Amino acid sequence: MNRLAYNKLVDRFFKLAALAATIVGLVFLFTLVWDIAHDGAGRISWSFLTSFPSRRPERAGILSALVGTIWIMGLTAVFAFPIGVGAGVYLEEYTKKKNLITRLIEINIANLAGVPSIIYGLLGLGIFVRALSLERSLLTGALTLTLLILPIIIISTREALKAVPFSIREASYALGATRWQTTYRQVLPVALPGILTGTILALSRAIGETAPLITIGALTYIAFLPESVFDPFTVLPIQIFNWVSRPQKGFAVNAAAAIIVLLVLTLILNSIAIYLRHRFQRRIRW
Amino acid sequence: MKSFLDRRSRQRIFERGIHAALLLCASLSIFTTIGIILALFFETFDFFKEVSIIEFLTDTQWTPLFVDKHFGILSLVAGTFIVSLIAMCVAIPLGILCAIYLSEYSSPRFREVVKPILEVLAGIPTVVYGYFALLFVTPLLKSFIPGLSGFNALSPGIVMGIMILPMVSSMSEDAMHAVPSSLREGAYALGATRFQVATKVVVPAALSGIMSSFVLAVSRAVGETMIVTIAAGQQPRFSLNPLVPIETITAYIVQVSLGDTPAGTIEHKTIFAAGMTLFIFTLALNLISNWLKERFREEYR
Amino acid sequence: MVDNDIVFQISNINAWYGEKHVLKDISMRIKQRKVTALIGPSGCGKSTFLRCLNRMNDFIHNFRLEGRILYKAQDLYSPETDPIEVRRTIGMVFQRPNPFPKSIYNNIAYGLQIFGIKDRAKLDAIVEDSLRKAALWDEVKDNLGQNGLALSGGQQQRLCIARAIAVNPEVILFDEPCSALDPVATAKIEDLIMELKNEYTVVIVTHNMQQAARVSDYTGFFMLGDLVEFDDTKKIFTTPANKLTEDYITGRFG
Amino acid sequence: MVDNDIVFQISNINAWYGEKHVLKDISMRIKQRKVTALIGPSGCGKSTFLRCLNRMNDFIHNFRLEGRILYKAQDLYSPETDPIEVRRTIGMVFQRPNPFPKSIYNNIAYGLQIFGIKDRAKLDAIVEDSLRKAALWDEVKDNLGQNGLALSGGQQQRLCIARAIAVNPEVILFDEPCSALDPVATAKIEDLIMELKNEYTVVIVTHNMQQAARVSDYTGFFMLGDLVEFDDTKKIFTTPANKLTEDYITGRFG
Amino acid sequence: YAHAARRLVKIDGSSTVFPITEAVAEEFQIEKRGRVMVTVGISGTGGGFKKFCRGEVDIVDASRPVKSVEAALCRKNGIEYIELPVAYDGIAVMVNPQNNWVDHLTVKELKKMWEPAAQGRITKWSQIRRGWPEREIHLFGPGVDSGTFDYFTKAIVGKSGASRGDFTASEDDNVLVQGIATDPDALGFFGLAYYEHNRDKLKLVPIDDGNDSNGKGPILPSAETVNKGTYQPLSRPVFIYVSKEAASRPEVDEFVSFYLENAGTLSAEVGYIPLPEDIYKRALRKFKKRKTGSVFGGKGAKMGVTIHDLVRH
Ligand SMILES: Nc1ncnc2c1ncn2[C@@H]1O[C@H](COP(=O)(O)OP(=O)(O)OP(=O)(O)O)[C@@H](O)[C@H]1O
Ligand SMILES: Nc1ncnc2c1ncn2[C@@H]1O[C@H](COP(=O)(O)OP(=O)(O)OP(=O)(O)O)[C@@H](O)[C@H]1O
Ligand SMILES: [Mg+2]
Ligand SMILES: [Mg+2]
Repeated sequence: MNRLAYNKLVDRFFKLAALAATIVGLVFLFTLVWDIAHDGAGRISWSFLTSFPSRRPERAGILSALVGTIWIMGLTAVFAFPIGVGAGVYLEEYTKKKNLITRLIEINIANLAGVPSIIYGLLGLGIFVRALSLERSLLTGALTLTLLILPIIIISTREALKAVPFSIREASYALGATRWQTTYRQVLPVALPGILTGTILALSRAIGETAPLITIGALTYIAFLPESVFDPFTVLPIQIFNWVSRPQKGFAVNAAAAIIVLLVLTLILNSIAIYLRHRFQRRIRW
Repeated sequence: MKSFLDRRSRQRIFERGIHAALLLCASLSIFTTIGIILALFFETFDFFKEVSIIEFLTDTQWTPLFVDKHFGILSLVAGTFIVSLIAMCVAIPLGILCAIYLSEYSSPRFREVVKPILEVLAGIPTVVYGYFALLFVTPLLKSFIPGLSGFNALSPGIVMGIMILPMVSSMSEDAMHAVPSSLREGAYALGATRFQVATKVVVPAALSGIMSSFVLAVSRAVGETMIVTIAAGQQPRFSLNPLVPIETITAYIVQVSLGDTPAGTIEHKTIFAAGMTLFIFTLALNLISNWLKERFREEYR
Repeated sequence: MVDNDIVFQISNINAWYGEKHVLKDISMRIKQRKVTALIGPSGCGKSTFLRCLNRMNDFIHNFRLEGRILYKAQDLYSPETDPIEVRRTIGMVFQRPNPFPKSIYNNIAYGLQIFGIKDRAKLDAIVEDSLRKAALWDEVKDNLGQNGLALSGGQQQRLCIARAIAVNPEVILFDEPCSALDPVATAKIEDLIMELKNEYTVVIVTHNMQQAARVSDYTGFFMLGDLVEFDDTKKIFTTPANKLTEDYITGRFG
Repeated sequence: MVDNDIVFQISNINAWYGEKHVLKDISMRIKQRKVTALIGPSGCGKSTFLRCLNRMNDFIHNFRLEGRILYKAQDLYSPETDPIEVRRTIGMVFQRPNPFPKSIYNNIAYGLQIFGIKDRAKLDAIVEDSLRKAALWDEVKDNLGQNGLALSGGQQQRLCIARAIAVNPEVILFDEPCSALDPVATAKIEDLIMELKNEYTVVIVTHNMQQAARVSDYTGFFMLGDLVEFDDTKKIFTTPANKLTEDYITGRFG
Repeated sequence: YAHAARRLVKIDGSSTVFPITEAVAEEFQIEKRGRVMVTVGISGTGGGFKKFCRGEVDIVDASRPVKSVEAALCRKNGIEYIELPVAYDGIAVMVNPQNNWVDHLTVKELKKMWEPAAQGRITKWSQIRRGWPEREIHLFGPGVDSGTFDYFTKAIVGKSGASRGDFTASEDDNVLVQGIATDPDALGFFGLAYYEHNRDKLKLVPIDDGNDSNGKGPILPSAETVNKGTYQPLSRPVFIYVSKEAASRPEVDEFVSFYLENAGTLSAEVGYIPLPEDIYKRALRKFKKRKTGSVFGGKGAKMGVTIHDLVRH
C-alpha cells in the first residue's frame, strides 16, 4: 500500500472515530432525556406547574420551586452580569500593562473558575448567612451563585473583548474619544453577543446547581411565593433532590416531571445563547 | 488656535470614577478567594489542634463518624482521584475527538446544531446524572462486569465524564476554531489529509485553549458532588479499585452537611478540613496548568 | 522664532519598544497645509513616528519616547497636555479601513456625539459635508443607514476619511491608507488627499514611492529608525542627496 | 490533441459561492515552465480561480464549480481524482505568509513527514536544498531551530515557498505573495519566482501590474468574474486587444 | 427583618422527621388560608440544632434527643427549648426477596455482623448462622451521619457510632432500596416508611431481641408491635424541639398545638407510627406549660426511656 492510500485510510478511520465520539455524546443525551420524559412527561400539567409541594405526590406541584428558580436566576444575572463584565473590561481594556496585581487577579480568576461549587456553598454559608446575617434568603442564594459563575462570565467577557479588532479602538481614540467612551460605545456593543452567550451559559450552569444551595441550607418545604429578596426560597434542583429521596413512587414521577421543566428552562436559555452566537458570527466580517 | 490644556475636568473625574468601579469589580475575585480561605480557615485550624497533620496526611482510614476515629484524608483523596481519573479518561478522548470532528470535519450546519445540543448536556442538573448512573449505567455495566458492586467508582466516573464532555469539546472547539485558516490552508496545500492537519497543525496551535478546557474539566470532576453522592456509595477506601464503593471529598462534605453531627464537634470540623484539602487540590491543579500552558504554547498570533 | 507655517516642530526624538530602539534622534519640521510623505522600507519606524504625532502610541504599554514634539508651540508630551484633545485636533486614517460596525451615518456622527453634539440638524449637516469632502456622498447618500462594513474597501477608506474630517481636525495623519486597496480605489483616495491639503495639514506614510511622488510636497526617507533624508519631494525623487535614498528609490523602479 | 506543453486545460468553468456567481465561463490554457500572471481589480475572482486549480476550494462549503479542468489530461474534479494527491502535485503560496508556529526546520520537514519520510539525513538534505532554492538558506542556516514566526515578513514568505518546494510539486500557485511585503522583500520574491520557472510551472495572482509585467510570460486580466483578456504579457501591457484591459492598465500608471 | 410583616414559622432539621412536619405544615397552612407561612428545611438533626441554638429557626426536627454540645450551645445563646415527641420511627431490617434462607434475625446475630470487630472478618452468610449459604454478605445502611444509623448502632452494638466501616452507606434511602433490591446477598436497614412503599422489591426480616417480656420470638415491625413496645429494640421516637421564646409568638404556638393535635393521623399517613393518643394530649399540656429541657440529659440516643418518660412534666 502506498503512503497516500495509507494516509487516506488513517484519515477515514479517524473521521469515523471522531464522528462516533460525537454520536456517543448525543446518544447519551437522548437516552437520558428519553428516560426522563418516559417517566415524567405524563405528569406535567397546568396544575403541576401551579401547585405548591405537598405530601401527596399527586397533589404536589412545583410552583414555589419554579418561581424560586426564576427569582434566583434573575437576581444572579442582575448581580453577576455587571460585575463580571466590569471585571472583564477592567482586565482587558484598562490594564494593557501587566503588573503584579493584574497578574494576580488573572491567575486568581482562572483558579476560582475551577473551585468546586460546594466550596462556594461553604463560603456563602460563612459570609452571607452568618457574617452578613442574610439568612437563607433569595439574596443569599443569588449572591452565592453570583460568586460561583463570576469567573465564567469574566473569562467569556475577556474572550469576547479580545475578539474585537484593535483597529476599532484605534479608530475611536483617533477621534478624541476617552477610554470609557471607546469601551462603552464601540467595543462593548460589538462584544455584547459574545458576552451574553457566556453569561447565559454560565446561568444555565447555575440553574442546575444543587450542592452549594444545599450547603447554605436552602433545602426547604415552601408553600408560598417570595415577596422580597429577603424571603426564604426553594429551587427546582432542590425540589427534585427532595422528591427523589422520598419513599413514594409518585414522587419519583414528580421528580422526573420537574426535571423536564428544568431542562426546558435550560433549553430556553441555551437557545437564546445559540441565537446570539449565530447572529454574532454572521455579522462580523472585518 | 486650539489649546490642548485640560478643558475636560468633569469628564476626567468621570473617567476616574469608572476606572475605580471597574477595578473594584475585578478585585472582587480577590475578596472571594480571601473569603473562601477565611470561611475554611478557622474551623480547619481548630481541627488541626486536635488532629495532627501527619495523621491527616498519612493515615489510610477515614472514619471520623465512627467510634474508632481515624482522620486519614488519603481515603477520600483516593476516591476523588479514581472517579476523576475515570471521568477524564472518558471526557478527554471523546471531547477532543468530538471537537476535532466539529471543527475540522463536519459541515458548519452540523456544528451549529450539534454543539449547542452537547452544551445542554452540561446544563442538566447533576442530581439527574446521579440517578442515571445509579439506575441505568450501573445495571448496564453489571451485565458485563460481574464483580461490580451496586455502588462503585466506575459508573459515576463514566457518567461524569459524559457530563463534562461538552465542556472539553466546546472549549476545545472554540480554540481550534480560532486557529487561523491560513495555517490549515498551508498544510492542505502540501497534500496533508484532514487528519494530519488536525493533529499536527490545528491541535498544537490550539493547545493552550485545549489545555484550559482540560483543567476546567478536571476541576469540575474533582469538585462534582451530587453524582458521586448518589452513585458511588459512601465508603471511604484507600484503594484505586474502580469496582467497589468509594467516597469522595465532596460527597463527604454533603453527607455531613445533611447529617446529624452537632456543630462544634471534631466530626463537624472535618468538613472544613476536607474542604480546605479540596481547595488546595484545585489550586495546585490550576497553578500547574498555568505553568503547562506557558510552556507548551505554539503561538500563532 | 516660531514660524507660523510650521505645525510640528520635532526635535531629537528617540523611541523604544521595550529595549528596541526604533526611532533614532529624529528632527523634522512639518509645514501647514502641505502634504508630507514618509517613505522607507518596512519596519523602519514610519508608523511609529506618525503615531508619535497624535499620541496614539500611548496605548502601547512598552513604548517610550524621548525628545520634544511641539505642535504650534505647545509641547505635545507635557503633563498639562490632554492627549484626548491632541487626538481630536490631529486626526488619523489607518492602513486597513476600520469603520465601526454601525451605519454610515453613525460612523461619522460618533466623533461629534462623544463631544456632546446632539442636535440632529447640525449632525445631519456635518455628516453630509464630511461625506462630500471625502467624495463619498454621491455613492451613499441614499443609504446612510447601511452598515459601514458593507461598503467596498475603497468606500470604507473614504468613510474613514470622512469620519476623521467630521470632527474638524487641523491635521490628518494617514498610515498607508491605500495598501489594502485596489488601484481604482487608490486613485480616488490619492485625489482626495491632494484636495485635502487646501484645508488641512496632511502627513502620509506609504511604502509606495510612486504614491509619495504623486501626492506629496515634502518627503522624508526613513531607514532603520533614522531619518535619512527630508526635503522637497521633487528633489528627493530627482536628485537625492543621500546615496541610500537614491538606491532605495531606483531599486524600486529598476 | 493534447499539447505536451499545456499543463492546465481549463474549459468553460463557472463557479458560485452560494448564489453568487463569481467565475463566468472561463477557459484558459496554462503552459509548462512558464509564469502565468492573473491580474484584475479586487473581488474579480482571481483567488477563486487560482484555488480551483488545486482544489483548495473543496473546503468552502457553499462553493460550487461547473466545467472541466484538465491537469495533464487528467480531470481534476473527476471522482477518481484524489484531491490530496492534486494538492501535493500543485503547491500553493498564500497572500499572507503563513508559516506553522514551529521551527524553521519543522516547517519544511512537515510536508515530507506527512508522507512518511522519517530518515533524518534525507530530511536534512531536502530542507537545505529547499531553503537554498528559496534563497533563504544563508539567512537562517545557523538558526534552523528558531520559530518560523520569528522571521521577518519577507523571510516568512520565502520560508513558505521553501515549504512548498520541499514536497517536489510540479506547479506552484502564488496568491498575491507580495502584498504583505515591503519593496525590498518583494524584489527578492520576484527574483525567486523568475528562477523557479526553470523547474516549475508558476501561476501568480497579483494586483500589482508592474509585478505582473516584470515576472510573467503570460497574463490574464479578470474583471467581475470574466476573463477579459489572456495573452502574452508583453502584448497585454503594450497593445491590449480589449478596451477594458487598456483602461485598467493605464489607469494604474496614469 | 423585611418579612416581619409576614407571619413565618421556621423549621429545620432531620430528613427523617421532615415528611411528618411537612404534612403538618401543609394542613396548617390550608387551615390558616395563607395567613401564616411555614418553611421546613432539611439540614440534618445536627445542622438543625446548630441553627436552632443560634436562634435562626423556631423549631428543630430531631430524629434523636439533643446532645450535650448542642444543649451547651443553646444555653450559651440563651435559647430554651421544649422537647416534644411526635411519632415513632420503626427501623426495618431488609433483605432481597430472592433471599430464601433468612427467616428472622436475633439482636445477637445483628450485632455479630455489624460490630466494629466484624470488619473484614464476617464476610459470609455462613458465619452468621450455621446452615446459611457460603455466600458473601453485602451490608447496606443509612449515612453514618444519620440519626437512624446512630440509633441502630446504639441499640444493636451498644454504643452509638460503633460499627464496621465496610458497608455501603447512603444518605438517600431510595438508593439503599435500590441496592438491596438488586443484590441477592444484600442486607440493610432503614426507616419503615421505605419498606411500606417498596414491598414488592424487599423482604422484611422479623427481629428477636431475646427478651420474652416484650413479645416472644421474632417480631415484625408494624404500628401495633411498635406501639405495644414489642418490636424492640429497633423503634425510636422522633421529636420536635420548640424554642420557648418563639413559642410566645402566636403563630408558633398555634402551629405546635396544631402539630400535636394532628400528628397522629398525619404521621401514619406518611408511613410513620403514631404515638398513643394520650401521649399527644400530655405532650400538648407539656407544651402549654412551657416545660423546658430534655429528659435525656443531653446524652443523645438512649435505650429504655419509656414513652411516658418523654412527656413527664
Ligand atoms: N508594539 C510593538 N512592540 C514591539 N515592537 C514593535 C511594536 N510595533 C512596532 N514594533 C517594531 O518597531 C519597528 C518599527 O515599526 P513600525 O511599525 O514603525 O514600522 P513601519 O515603518 O511602519 O513598517 P511597515 O511599513 O511594515 O508598516 C519594527 O521593527 C517593528 O517590528
Ligand atoms: N468564502 C466565500 N463566500 C462567499 N463569497 C466569497 C467567498 N470568498 C470570496 N467571495 C466573493 O467572491 C468574489 C471573488 O472573490 P476572490 O477572492 O476570488 O477575489 P480576488 O480577485 O482574489 O480579490 P482580491 O484581490 O481582493 O483578493 C468576491 O466578490 C468575494 O467577495
Ligand atoms: Mg507601518
Ligand atoms: Mg484574492
